Amino acid sequence: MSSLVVPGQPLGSASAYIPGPGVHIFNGQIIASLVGQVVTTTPPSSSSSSSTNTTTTTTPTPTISVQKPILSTTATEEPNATLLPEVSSTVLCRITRINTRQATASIFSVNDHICGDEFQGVIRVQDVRLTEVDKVKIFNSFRPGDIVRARVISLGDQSNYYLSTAGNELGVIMADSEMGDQMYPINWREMKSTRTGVVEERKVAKPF
Amino acid sequence: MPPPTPLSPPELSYLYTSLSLTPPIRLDLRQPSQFRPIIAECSFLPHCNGSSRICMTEAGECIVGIKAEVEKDATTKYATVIEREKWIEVSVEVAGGGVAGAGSGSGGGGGGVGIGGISGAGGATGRDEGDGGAAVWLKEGLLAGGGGAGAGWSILDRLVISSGWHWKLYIDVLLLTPTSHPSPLLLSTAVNMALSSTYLPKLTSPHDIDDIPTFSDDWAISTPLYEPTSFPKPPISLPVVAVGDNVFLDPSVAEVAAAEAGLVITLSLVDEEGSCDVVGVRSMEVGRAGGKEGERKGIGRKLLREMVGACVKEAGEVIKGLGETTQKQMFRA
Amino acid sequence: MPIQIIAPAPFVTAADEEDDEGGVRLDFDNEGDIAMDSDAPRRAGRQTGGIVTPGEVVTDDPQWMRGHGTYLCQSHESGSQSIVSSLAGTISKTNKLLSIRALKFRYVPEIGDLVVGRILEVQTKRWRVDIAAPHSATLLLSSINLPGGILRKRTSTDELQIRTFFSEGDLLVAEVQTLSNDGQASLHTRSLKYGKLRNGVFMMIDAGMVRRMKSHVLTMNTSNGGGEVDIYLGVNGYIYIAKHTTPLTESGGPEGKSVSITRLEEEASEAIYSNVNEEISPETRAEIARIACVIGALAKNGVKVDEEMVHLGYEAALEEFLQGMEWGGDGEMGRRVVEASLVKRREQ
Amino acid sequence: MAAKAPDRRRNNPPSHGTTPPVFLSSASSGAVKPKQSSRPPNEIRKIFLRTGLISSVTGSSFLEIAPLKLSISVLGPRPLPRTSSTPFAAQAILTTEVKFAPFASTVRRGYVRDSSERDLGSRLYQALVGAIRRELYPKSRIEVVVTILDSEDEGDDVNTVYMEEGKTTVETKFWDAGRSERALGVVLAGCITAASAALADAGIEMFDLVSGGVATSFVDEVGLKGKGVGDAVSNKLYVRDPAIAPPEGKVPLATCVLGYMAARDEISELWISGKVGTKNGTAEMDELVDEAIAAARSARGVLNEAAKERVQFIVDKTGTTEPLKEESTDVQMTG
Repeated sequence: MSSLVVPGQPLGSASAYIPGPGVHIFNGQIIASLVGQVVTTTPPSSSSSSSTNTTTTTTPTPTISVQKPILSTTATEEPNATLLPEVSSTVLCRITRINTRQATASIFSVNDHICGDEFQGVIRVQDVRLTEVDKVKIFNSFRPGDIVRARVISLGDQSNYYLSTAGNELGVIMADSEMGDQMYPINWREMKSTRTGVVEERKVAKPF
Repeated sequence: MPPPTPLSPPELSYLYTSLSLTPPIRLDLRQPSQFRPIIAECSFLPHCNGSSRICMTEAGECIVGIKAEVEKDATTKYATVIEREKWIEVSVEVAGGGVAGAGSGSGGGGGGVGIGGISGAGGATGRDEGDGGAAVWLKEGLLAGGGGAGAGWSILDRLVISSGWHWKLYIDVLLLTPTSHPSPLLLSTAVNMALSSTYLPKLTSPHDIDDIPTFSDDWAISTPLYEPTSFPKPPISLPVVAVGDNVFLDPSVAEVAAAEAGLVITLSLVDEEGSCDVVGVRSMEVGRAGGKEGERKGIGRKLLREMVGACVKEAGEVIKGLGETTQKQMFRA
Repeated sequence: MPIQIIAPAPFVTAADEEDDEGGVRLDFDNEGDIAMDSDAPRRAGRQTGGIVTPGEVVTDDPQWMRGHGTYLCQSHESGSQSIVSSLAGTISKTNKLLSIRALKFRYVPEIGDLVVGRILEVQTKRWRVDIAAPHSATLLLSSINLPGGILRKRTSTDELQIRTFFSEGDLLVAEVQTLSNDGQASLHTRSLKYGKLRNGVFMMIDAGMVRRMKSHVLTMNTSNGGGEVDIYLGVNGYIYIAKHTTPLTESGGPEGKSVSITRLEEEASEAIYSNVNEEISPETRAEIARIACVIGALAKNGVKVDEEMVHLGYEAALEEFLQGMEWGGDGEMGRRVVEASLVKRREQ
Repeated sequence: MAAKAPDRRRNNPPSHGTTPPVFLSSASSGAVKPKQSSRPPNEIRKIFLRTGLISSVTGSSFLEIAPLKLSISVLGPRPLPRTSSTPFAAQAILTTEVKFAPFASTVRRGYVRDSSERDLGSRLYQALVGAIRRELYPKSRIEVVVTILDSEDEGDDVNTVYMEEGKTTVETKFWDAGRSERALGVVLAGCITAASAALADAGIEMFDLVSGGVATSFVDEVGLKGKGVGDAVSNKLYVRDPAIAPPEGKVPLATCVLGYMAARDEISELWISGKVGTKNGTAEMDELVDEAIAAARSARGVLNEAAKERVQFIVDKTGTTEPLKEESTDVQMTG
């Protein structure tokens, strides 16, 4: 029971730990800023087994953080529930609009977590592909309704996050053809319909 | 009252460092407890029972008119608190179309004379605290702050005419400089002066008659709402902010943006020597309070004492000064 | 008394007359006394400082051309055309062009003006900047110096990082580069003289109170150990007063070694967009505040601000040794400083 | 994820519906008004506080202090509304909204927020805004929505004032000036405490929890009638978490409400209304503030436990790996 801390509760001296997520420093003390469990991790360079022991003088400074446990069936690696897209987070989004300069998308999942509200992002034409950027046509890369895996490259302006699909593992992961049936990827730039066999162009993500 | 556009980080840090020095350097070279000069005028509206006009360098200008109307008590023998509190009505409004394009977007464009946007109580969402709800705050100060020499004294008692009748006091504050965040000092000095200059006609009918009361139309024998010589005086609210360990009275907009804690303290004068009672304290939203790590999040006890102490020290002089100005102007006319 | 309560004063006082140059006389060139003798009301106007009001006939002499702030009107009796003022202000003439300069006006940008502005909004490739003009100005990403060398090519990364150069509320000094048809200004900071402002304080006065000069960046030696202080007198009435910093110019010069030049540029550029102030001593801060008060007092008392007046005003202020509120609004002391500095100027 | 565009104007209910929380009715309460308990003045009323009751929002809490019942939802961090007028926000924007249910007070309230509700909202904002680590949530907003379901307030018989007529001056027995401040103060303090719990439940990082405290100073009624009341400092009675009805033979002088961060010993929101003498400098105010802080500290104990309760439940249920116990975690922050 006592392993639970509340915001404002001191966890130790700031010199003894590196502050991780869920904590902050005040008056030279590490203070919890979440309700949750205290986790200390020692950098693996040292010999000690996992993180059982707290600071002894010899081990490198451990990182201390507070994690809020969440009710979920699959325990994932990111325990803090409130999430916002950050630069370099991987997101899943649905394309909502396209024009020649950019595709607008609605982000519904950040780092494998579903967000409560959808955030709006844009994929600009120069961020679609890593190479031959000049030849990219948004129309041949995305269509409204496509589900896309992308990376956040900038917090952007007041309304949009800037996304990029430059990278092999980034791009369309699910798409319907013009006829409305599902398609599967056949190479990095084409997808084929399951029913009609029609091939359409997309910026396809490399399947895992 | 944060400015419409935020100040740049270097500006804020410059201000913050200057103000937290010992001794602090204010940008206008004022002493920490010095007020900026104000231009004040009272009793200049012939149709009002009391009126005032205050002009400040930064906060702009505002006019207060007080009108008293005879009203029948809502309940004959019993006056509940709610009923009595309705005897005073305060409203704060912005005169529309004053200065074109003045930031806040409340002043209606063009050159109209009408009322553009309602600020204060009207516009208070969660974000604009501080002086949002200006009308609520002014009224609260009045109701709580009549209490000079007897805590039981209330301005409401002065409004009773006879059994079943009372004055209903309309205090209308008109901001001539469009802003969504009127300075608390501007509003409170204006209301203070207007109240000090308010006179009510003398009752000529007996007190204990339920009939419509009658009044003398001779203004020479009218009765003041606040006796000029005795000691409930209208309250006044002083804004005070803290930067580091320094406390500043009458902060400028930029100083508020750089401040870590702010209070608006309402005081009323209790005796001739100028000692005051605190009748209300409210937090004021300031620029640096919270959000970031390493900033102060609230007010410590010691700082609170210093802030209130600073106000208490100066308030007597300020209220007296305002009172004297009012008297001078009243009898000049 | 901690507070000064002033009864309202009637508007214009004779004291203003002393300030004989309140934007009036100097706008005339040397042959200043415009020959319009036939015009009686005009003459009366000129005696009180050459102020005309809307509707007032300026002249009916056909040799003059109609300029800004005037219109032509056919007189009923004589049938002759006369030039009538449409503004309240002073007459200015350039050759045969008659125009009226309003007494109080918003800043109208002109190409080449040095302005101090504040970022209002960050857009994809540009900023909107408040320069006290009727329209906000724009500053294109391509019109600023990018860190990492002056001649660096603009990349899409810069676009993503636009907020690291300037973000909302930031102050900058810039030059008006172009004007669009509707009078909207486009700024540039492509010189090391321009860019982000820090190490000081911002203040604003009426745009008309800053005299157009050859240079709007002054460096002043202050007393009391204040060191050197830079004053950016924006033509738009926005003023920034900061601790003097050695200008980040390419002082290495062409004869310097090429390696050091690039390094220097590298260093300079990183500092351009810093949001952190340098160490500023309390003495400097006090003097910066004093200069700000001087400029404020000058403007409030209707004296145009220029290099000379700032210097004289500062000297006068040092002599008067003012504290705090004496400066404010209609403070007597502020006026005294201004008068003292005007006297000084006459002596020179 | 549903394929349709999200509706941003309102908070959608979960598609499967919700089960409203059902609270056990305590045997004693009923239609009968609970009598003023004889609780000592330095003790606050019992607080019932629970978090995580509303599943469709990020965080929620429910608070009950004697007659006061309120529920709080925390939404966000969620994207800013997509209007062009919204400026870029480097820090999260906090909005607070306080609404009395129409049936929450003796006099029915409308559905539109009135000035006192807006005022409470802005006070709550002030109390919380400094405590939230807003810099961690750029370009987003956090909404705190308070619904007051039941409250103790104006209109009670106690507050009806009889006005004596006749004579030349009308004498009123109007000594209950601090009443509405007390009622609003208790509501505000409750809002602050419960909102902290809801924010903690939402997993929003905070520098410290904020707890609300109220205290009122009372003086003897007889003492007041005499002149020179300012000296009546001696028999001042401070009551923490005051009820509407003043103690026997006492009249209220001043009420202090504050939001207090116990771990930092800082006051985030302060509201004093009423007469506080300054004969001895700020001593009188200090006493009042100290009493309110003491009340806030007491509430903080409840707040801490309530904040942990839900997390503990999850920990127990999921059986997540017990993180190591820190040697320093035994520092308990109970008021």
